[in-house]
Amino acid sequence: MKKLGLLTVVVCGVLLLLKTAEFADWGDPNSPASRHLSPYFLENSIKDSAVPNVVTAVLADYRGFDTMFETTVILAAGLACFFILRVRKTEKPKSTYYRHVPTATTLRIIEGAVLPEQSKVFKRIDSVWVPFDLILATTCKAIIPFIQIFALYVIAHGHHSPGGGFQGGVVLGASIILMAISRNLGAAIAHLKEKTTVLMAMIGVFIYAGTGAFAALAGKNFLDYSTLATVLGVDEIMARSHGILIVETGVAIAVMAVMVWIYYNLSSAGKQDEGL
Amino acid sequence: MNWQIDLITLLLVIICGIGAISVKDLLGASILLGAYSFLMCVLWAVMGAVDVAFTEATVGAGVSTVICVAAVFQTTRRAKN
Amino acid sequence: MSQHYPALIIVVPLLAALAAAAAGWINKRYCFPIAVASLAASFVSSVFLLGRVIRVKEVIYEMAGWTAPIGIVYRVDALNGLVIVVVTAVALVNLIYSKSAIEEDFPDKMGTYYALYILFATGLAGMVVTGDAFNLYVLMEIASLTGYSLMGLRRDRATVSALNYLIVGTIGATFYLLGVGYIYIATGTLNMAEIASFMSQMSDSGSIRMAFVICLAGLFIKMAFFPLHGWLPNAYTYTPTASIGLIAPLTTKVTVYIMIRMALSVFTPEFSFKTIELSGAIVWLAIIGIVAGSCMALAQKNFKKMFTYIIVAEVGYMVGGFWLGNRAGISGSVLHIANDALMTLALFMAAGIFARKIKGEEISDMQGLFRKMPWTMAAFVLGGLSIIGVPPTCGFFSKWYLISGGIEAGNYYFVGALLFSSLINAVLFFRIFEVAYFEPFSESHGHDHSHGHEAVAVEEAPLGMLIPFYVVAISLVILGIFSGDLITKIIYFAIPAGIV
Amino acid sequence: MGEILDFIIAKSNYWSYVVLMMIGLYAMISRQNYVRKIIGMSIFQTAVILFYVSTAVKEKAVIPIIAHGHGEEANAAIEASQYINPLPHVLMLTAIVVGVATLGVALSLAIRVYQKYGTLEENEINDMIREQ
Repeated sequence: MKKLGLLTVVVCGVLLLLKTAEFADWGDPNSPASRHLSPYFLENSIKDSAVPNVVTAVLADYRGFDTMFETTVILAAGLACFFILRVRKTEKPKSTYYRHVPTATTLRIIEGAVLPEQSKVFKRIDSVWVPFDLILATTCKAIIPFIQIFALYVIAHGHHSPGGGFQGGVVLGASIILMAISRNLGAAIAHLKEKTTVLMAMIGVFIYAGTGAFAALAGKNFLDYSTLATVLGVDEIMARSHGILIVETGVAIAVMAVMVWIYYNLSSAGKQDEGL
Repeated sequence: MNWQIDLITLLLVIICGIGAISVKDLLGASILLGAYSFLMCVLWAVMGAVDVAFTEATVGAGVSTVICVAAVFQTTRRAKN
Repeated sequence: MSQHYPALIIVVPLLAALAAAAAGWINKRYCFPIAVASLAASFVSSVFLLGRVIRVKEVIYEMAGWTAPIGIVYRVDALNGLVIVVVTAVALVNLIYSKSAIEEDFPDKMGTYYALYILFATGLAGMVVTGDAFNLYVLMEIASLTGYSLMGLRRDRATVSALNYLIVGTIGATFYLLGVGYIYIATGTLNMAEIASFMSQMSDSGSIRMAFVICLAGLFIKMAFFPLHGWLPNAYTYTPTASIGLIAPLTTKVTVYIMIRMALSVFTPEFSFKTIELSGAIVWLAIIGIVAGSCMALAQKNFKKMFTYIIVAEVGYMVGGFWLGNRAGISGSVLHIANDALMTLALFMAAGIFARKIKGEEISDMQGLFRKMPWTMAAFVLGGLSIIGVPPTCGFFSKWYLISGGIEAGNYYFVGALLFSSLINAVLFFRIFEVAYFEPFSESHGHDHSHGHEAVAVEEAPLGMLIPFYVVAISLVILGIFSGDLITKIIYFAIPAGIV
Repeated sequence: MGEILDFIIAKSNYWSYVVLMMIGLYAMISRQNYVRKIIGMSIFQTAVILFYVSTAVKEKAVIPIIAHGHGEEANAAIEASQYINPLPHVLMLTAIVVGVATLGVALSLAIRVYQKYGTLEENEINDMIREQ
């Protein structure tokens, strides 16, 4: 197998390497790729939708249909991870662990014993013992709100600067994942339940597809944001701009929810009791 | 555009790529994959693809690495040969 | 509404997938009606779309209102008009058929299952109607990702074979993406029709040739063309009953359709058949694939595995017939996409019913099935005859066109391989019929033979499974009877005029 | 010397994409451990993204965000050659997403495989299947 692999790789590699000579030089402004289609986008994105970040304009408007399916791919991945991994009925663990916070001692409570109530003093911790790190926990707690605000900025400012719904959504999801890593999975799930993430994922994709369907119902082609003009009371160009913002919001919600959902399932192998 | 930076980063990316598939410790491999993604993101930022670099920084170096590490924790850390 | 048919085929199921997944968390009873209604809507719109295509030859739908090279357009002509009807029909019929199997296999994940099922169908339907090379990649990934998960949840081996399939499938899809990149670097566009218009001046460009080879390699991996078929038998044998009726008939056929689409309307027939001198080699690979697939099918004891090797051979039929490069061969190949989707569906529906009743998947377990479920077996015989290629069934007609294409091209080895494979199929199916007809049924194998035949009570498959199965089996005959019309009214226009 | 350097600079990106792709492909074919295969798959996909991004670069051009998008200068003519080609960037955003989605599904399948067989080595799993 190893030799076969090496042979395949060498043959493919040599073939591909030889053909690189045919390409236009790297950075050549006159290559067909730069001459044919992209000038239209660069010259017209402001005229068509008043979005200076051409990548956002192409992503959400000219090729918005691709992006809708990109969001669907993410949703499909979330559904797939859930479908493959999630187990509902889990046997109760033999023993559970609690930490007495003021003294930082760990208690192991065997089956049948009386469990202390969840309180500020006693906190349940994972059986795969993670050393309690005050600095880490406090820093993450302090930093998470700023990460989330930055994520919202990235989503909202995608028209003018790098970023947009997808990146913002991932950052937003990462903030929840950070919470799960720095404390434990239970803490994150207490903030954002699995059912909520699922519904948010559906709603996010629905915002995108629903905007498109609205355009189709209003008589224009699917995803044509200029139909929003009458609803929003602006001209067609600004309607496109706002339409992009709406769908980017949908993308952000869906991506954030699905990233968290995938993490919940992967880090606990579908049991969603404790992980990482 | 600095071609020196470009070449050095390309070299580092290739080294990280080879490292990620050859170390036996899978946790190390996951982290090297994260490093690989991050260097890739630097490379793209240098090439002017800021949006792609941003996405790769959040997805490739961030979430992918985390879920890779999570999966390694759920399975095994050692790879035989 | 009529101008929105191409969008409706995709968008209604997409929205329904969201609704079904959400319903799984709220009230599970709504999942099935939502799924069926959306796929039915999709099927109806595709039928209307085909009607319109027959009248106006080509329907173009511009997504977001942007015209061809700037935005993404859906372009439906006779070729994909036909394939889309097949895709949506198979998805709909199989969903109705597998309602009880889904309820049994995945009681607590029903909503997710329906959502994945619909998304898979959406991905395949989108791959068929899209007119944009990159959009096709995205939809291919939707279909693949959902496909892996639909496969991966049954018995022990299912996950391993799904993981292997995922790795191989990703290689295939990424090669396709790379091929699109090579096209883009040479032409600067992603719209299929526009690439084709550049092709006449580009045919000696190295990038385009390389793009052609890479795309084709990626698609061959995805469609399990010999010698890249290794992943298919294991992946399909261990797939859950409900999923296999969707995945097995459609994945390979849609990929074959994409190959035809790429060769005919992206790279242009001139380039694919003449400039690139690969068609001879591909036909030879197809010949070897047909013979090898048939022989390996003969060696199997497990009937599901046997069917999967038949799929490998059938892929050889379609690819080989297409690369003969003449009108008869290509017509046969396109007709065979439709026929084979239904035939494979019939086989795997039967396999699902058998697997439920006899709790085993060996051919020897099928003793006495004719007595136990005569109606099911009657339909199964119809499916088997169609695979073999016995006249009024549709399998005969596509084989007829393929063979006449082979004779026209003077490639008698291909003709020989087809006849050989038909012979093997006859042996395969009559072996099953023999076991099922002449050997007595026994609950516990090995003893109780002396009780005789009368003791066996008729125990048919539930009606919810039997009716869809009959719909498919009868449509095999109907498709056979009308295949002349299909060729002259639809497929004739699907093939560029330059090909004789 | 200068010519050779120019040539290397002009093509080095394309070469390294091929090298990276082959590293990934080699890992997917030859490595026995599934997690390593999956890591190889990730590298393989990223290599293609590097290829696309490299096609977008233009010399002496800036990132594709139109300067002075609003205000008085908004109506000034835009010279397309001043900006990097945005289309491959858009495509690659989608490809990155597809990459992470595939990674997630692959890893969850790998976890399932590990739960059933207690190992992730392909040859050991094949041996176990054969013994059954």
